[in-house]
Amino acid sequence: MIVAAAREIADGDVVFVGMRLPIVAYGVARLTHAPNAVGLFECGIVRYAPAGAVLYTMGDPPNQMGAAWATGLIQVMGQLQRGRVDAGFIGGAEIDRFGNINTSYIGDIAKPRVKLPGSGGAADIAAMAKRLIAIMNHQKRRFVEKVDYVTSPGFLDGGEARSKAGLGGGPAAVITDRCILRPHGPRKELHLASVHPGHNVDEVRGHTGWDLKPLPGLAETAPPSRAELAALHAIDKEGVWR
Amino acid sequence: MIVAAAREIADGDVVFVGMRLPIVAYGVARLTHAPNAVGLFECGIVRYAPAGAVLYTMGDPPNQMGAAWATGLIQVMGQLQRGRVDAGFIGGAEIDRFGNINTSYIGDIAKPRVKLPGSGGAADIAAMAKRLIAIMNHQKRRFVEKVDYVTSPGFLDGGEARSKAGLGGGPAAVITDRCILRPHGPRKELHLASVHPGHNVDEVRGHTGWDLKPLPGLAETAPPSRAELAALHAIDKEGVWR
Amino acid sequence: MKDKLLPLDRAISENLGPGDAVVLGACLEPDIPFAATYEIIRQGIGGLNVIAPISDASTDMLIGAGCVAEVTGAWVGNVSGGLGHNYRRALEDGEPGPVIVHDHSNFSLAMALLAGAHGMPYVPLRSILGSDIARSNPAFRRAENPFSEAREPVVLVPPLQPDLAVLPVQRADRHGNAHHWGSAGLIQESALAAEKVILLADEIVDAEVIASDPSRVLIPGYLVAAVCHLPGGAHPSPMTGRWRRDNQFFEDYHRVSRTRDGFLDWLREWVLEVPDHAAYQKKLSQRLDDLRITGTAPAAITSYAVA
Amino acid sequence: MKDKLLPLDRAISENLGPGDAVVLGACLEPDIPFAATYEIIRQGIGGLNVIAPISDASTDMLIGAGCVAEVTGAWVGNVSGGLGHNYRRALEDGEPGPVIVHDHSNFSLAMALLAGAHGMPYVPLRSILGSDIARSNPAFRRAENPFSEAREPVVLVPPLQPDLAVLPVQRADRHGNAHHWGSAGLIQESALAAEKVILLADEIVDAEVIASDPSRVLIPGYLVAAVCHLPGGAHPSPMTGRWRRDNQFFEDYHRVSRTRDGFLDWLREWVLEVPDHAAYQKKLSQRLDDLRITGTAPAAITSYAVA
Repeated sequence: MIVAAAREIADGDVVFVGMRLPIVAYGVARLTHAPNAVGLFECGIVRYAPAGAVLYTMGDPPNQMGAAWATGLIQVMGQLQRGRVDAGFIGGAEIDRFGNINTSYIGDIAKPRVKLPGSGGAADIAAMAKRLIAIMNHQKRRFVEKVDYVTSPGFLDGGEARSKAGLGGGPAAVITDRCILRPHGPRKELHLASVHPGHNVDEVRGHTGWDLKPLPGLAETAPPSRAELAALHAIDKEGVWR
Repeated sequence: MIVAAAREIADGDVVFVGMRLPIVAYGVARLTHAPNAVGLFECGIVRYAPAGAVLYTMGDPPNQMGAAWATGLIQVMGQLQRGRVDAGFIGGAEIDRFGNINTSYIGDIAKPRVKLPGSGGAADIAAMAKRLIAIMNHQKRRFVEKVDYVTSPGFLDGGEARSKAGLGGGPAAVITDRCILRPHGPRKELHLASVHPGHNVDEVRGHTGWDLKPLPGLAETAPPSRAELAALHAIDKEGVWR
Repeated sequence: MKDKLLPLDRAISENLGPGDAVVLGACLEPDIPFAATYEIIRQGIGGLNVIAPISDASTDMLIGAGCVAEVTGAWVGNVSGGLGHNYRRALEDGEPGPVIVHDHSNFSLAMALLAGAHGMPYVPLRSILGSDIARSNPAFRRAENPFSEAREPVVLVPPLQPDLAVLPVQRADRHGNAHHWGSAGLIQESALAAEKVILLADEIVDAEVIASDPSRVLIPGYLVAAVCHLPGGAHPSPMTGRWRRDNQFFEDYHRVSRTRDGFLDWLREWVLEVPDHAAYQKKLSQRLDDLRITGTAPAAITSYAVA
Repeated sequence: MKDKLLPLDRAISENLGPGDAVVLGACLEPDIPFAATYEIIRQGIGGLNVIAPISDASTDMLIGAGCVAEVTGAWVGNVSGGLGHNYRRALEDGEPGPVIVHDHSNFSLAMALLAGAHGMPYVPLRSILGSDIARSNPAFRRAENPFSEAREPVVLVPPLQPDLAVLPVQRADRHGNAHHWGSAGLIQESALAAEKVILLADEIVDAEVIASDPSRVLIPGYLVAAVCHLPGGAHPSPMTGRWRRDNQFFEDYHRVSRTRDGFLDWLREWVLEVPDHAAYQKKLSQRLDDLRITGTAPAAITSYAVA
């Protein structure tokens, strides 16, 4: 999952790194195929090399020391709105067939069944990054036909809805513990792009709350290479995030 | 003139200090009756104590060293728009009976007779400081019935015109080399408030381009005290700005 | 200049009242003024509008303690554990009382505080277009960009000028002049937007130390109401160059606060029965010492010489 | 990381073309990139839109040399002498050519660059209400604050995203990571708003020096197109901790530029017949040495240690 996320980062990309798993994914990418990637953290940090120790939060001292820039949230998130961020990572509690993500309210807003923590920077990253990559555990209650609340916009109602709302970019991939989904076709609905080793199409469809269609050319996700595994172990020495 | 300007600063005031003479006036005030005044400079400096050496510009090294804050223009000028600046000083090429100041164009904008340098921060200071204090040489061509161009708004057409334009504050005093003018009455027209020693009412009126009326209680400006003169010499050791 | 050094209890009681809007946690994960969070709970100040983009478990604690009527923020939970249990209970069950949420993204809250800081009437924003945040928070308005030919939609964000911001800094002098370094989140916008500022200084230094580096100044003292000397006052959150994060503390809190009773036990142990920050430090004892950064990795020398 | 160190002539010729909008002087009186001003004149790049709040005599020189079609600024003159004679001749007599002025106040230009820096669609402003600036620059629009009950007027400022910003800094590494200290004017807004950035570094240092103090970073290198090593590249303007202002130079320029011929003589002597910055330094010789700040007034030690 982390390695698959790392592969979404191209060399030279300016990447908005979220909390938790994406921090590790950024490190893996940087140590393998993307040595010129730049990592942005919404607390106000820009880094080239990954932090020298495991991070529990993006504001931990190892992420500050040796940073390329320690500045304000606006100087970093402003780069999103300025159109300078190539890829952004977020997680979520619920995602729907058009890649809209909910991290706010399950059920009615006025009296929610579950109150989730909220957007943080996710709504901004989803709206303004050129490519959005979501990382989520693949469970039927999380992969739903329509999210109760759009915290982070994907393609909204599909088709041209996102551009009509004034937004470019949009979801490029959803990385789960079972597979990778990508938007496809004029409706921009999420399709099954590849299945991780040890998982299969029927299982994935069984854990998805909509009629998930396979992409033409659906294949198995390439297993982590030796270099990728080595990078993963180097970044997360203690296995905190695995 | 400098001492009269210094007296416009009350103790504890947050003062927007412009170029040239006001820098000296701030220093004199701080060393005499206003030891708790704070000086703001639009290049991004906040100072308590005046600089330790004569300043040719507000960005000179002596104004940086030991500053209370070296920051951006926005952090300093934002305090104006935030309503936190008690008094602001500006100069000008032309001023009219309602305290509007022109530092932009003499004559027609499309083909000016004289192109002046422009606003700098003067328009902002005039619009947003709680009290505006102008410092100008008193000549008939400068003290005009109506300025060709309002760079820095005074009371505009007088009366309620300024508040109708969305502005509070306004001119509190115009300090010249001959006298002090202050707005008076419902029209907020500039009146003669005091005449400096060695000058007289007729002379001042003769150098003013409108029918300048005296304020009730018009008096002679108090001459500089020994303490004020000592402060003036301490701030401007070389007499650059006298 | 006025001496603004005060004990925390006086700084809070003199500058925060019931119903006030207060920034508690402007830097996201680091520099959260937990010592002030605890003191506000001890003083039982209620009806607060707590403003913070993300402030780890601080907002959750205040909600559980019944101090909060409104939350103006982008994320409320526990960075180590995820969900905020008190936040859930308040929103789902009204326990211990109802809380109104003013939904924001990090960037929309940033723009609101930026506007408050510099007296901007409002700020137009693209960044929450398409998000239900722009709908569920009625403070926002929709408009069109008058400079665009294509009738481009924008969201207008009104300014926030909180009554108070409580801001941890590495060092300050007694007059409130302060240095802060490391990621800054919204600390400067909060300092300038708020009507009053209380600094929690990890170290009190001579005025000359702050004046030696004016570009490192967070905010000059004339804009500060009170300075409290509270080493480790951001514990369990980290502070650049000074304190590591107490991850276990957050995990423990997340676990025990899962039930209301568990939270109340935690609150008694860590807040109500701890009279002040000195007692809190003593209770943490070795654990706090272990989090203290004692090494030094000095910044390159910078000079402001004039000759 | 890419090595971005370039000689000034290549940095300019590769990153600035005729008709471009370029920030030359973002810090008001200090840190004006005069070395780049001279090089642009030597290369004869014309039709520029010169953007600067206040940049002392730099804009006046460029106008006199015929490089300028438009000025976007708040003040054009000579801080020592007052009026800018070339600016006057261009506006009053069209000599050496007509110049269009986009009038701003310092704060309205600040808001335009702030908007450009952070992708804000526009910024509403109170600060030039009542001023004719809001009328003589047709870029501004008037509107009402939709959050006000009293139909409060505001002025809307569109964003500026210049093609290039040339920014002097005290030190940078070869990859474009840079430290700047002292008053910052609009240097950071300009760095983030511009499509491309050229740094004029007073000193080139190892990457570790910049990385030792991330809070002092002006802008990280990935946003920088080129770095030029130009000690004293801001002469005659001052640079905090490095160079005093050459007041006499500004006064001399003001005096001789009073006539067109006087200006052209000055231009030949100080720009056209000086091939590069090294020759300029040599020509200044002892005079430059006398302006160099050799003492040190170090900032308090700041640490980013993690343990």
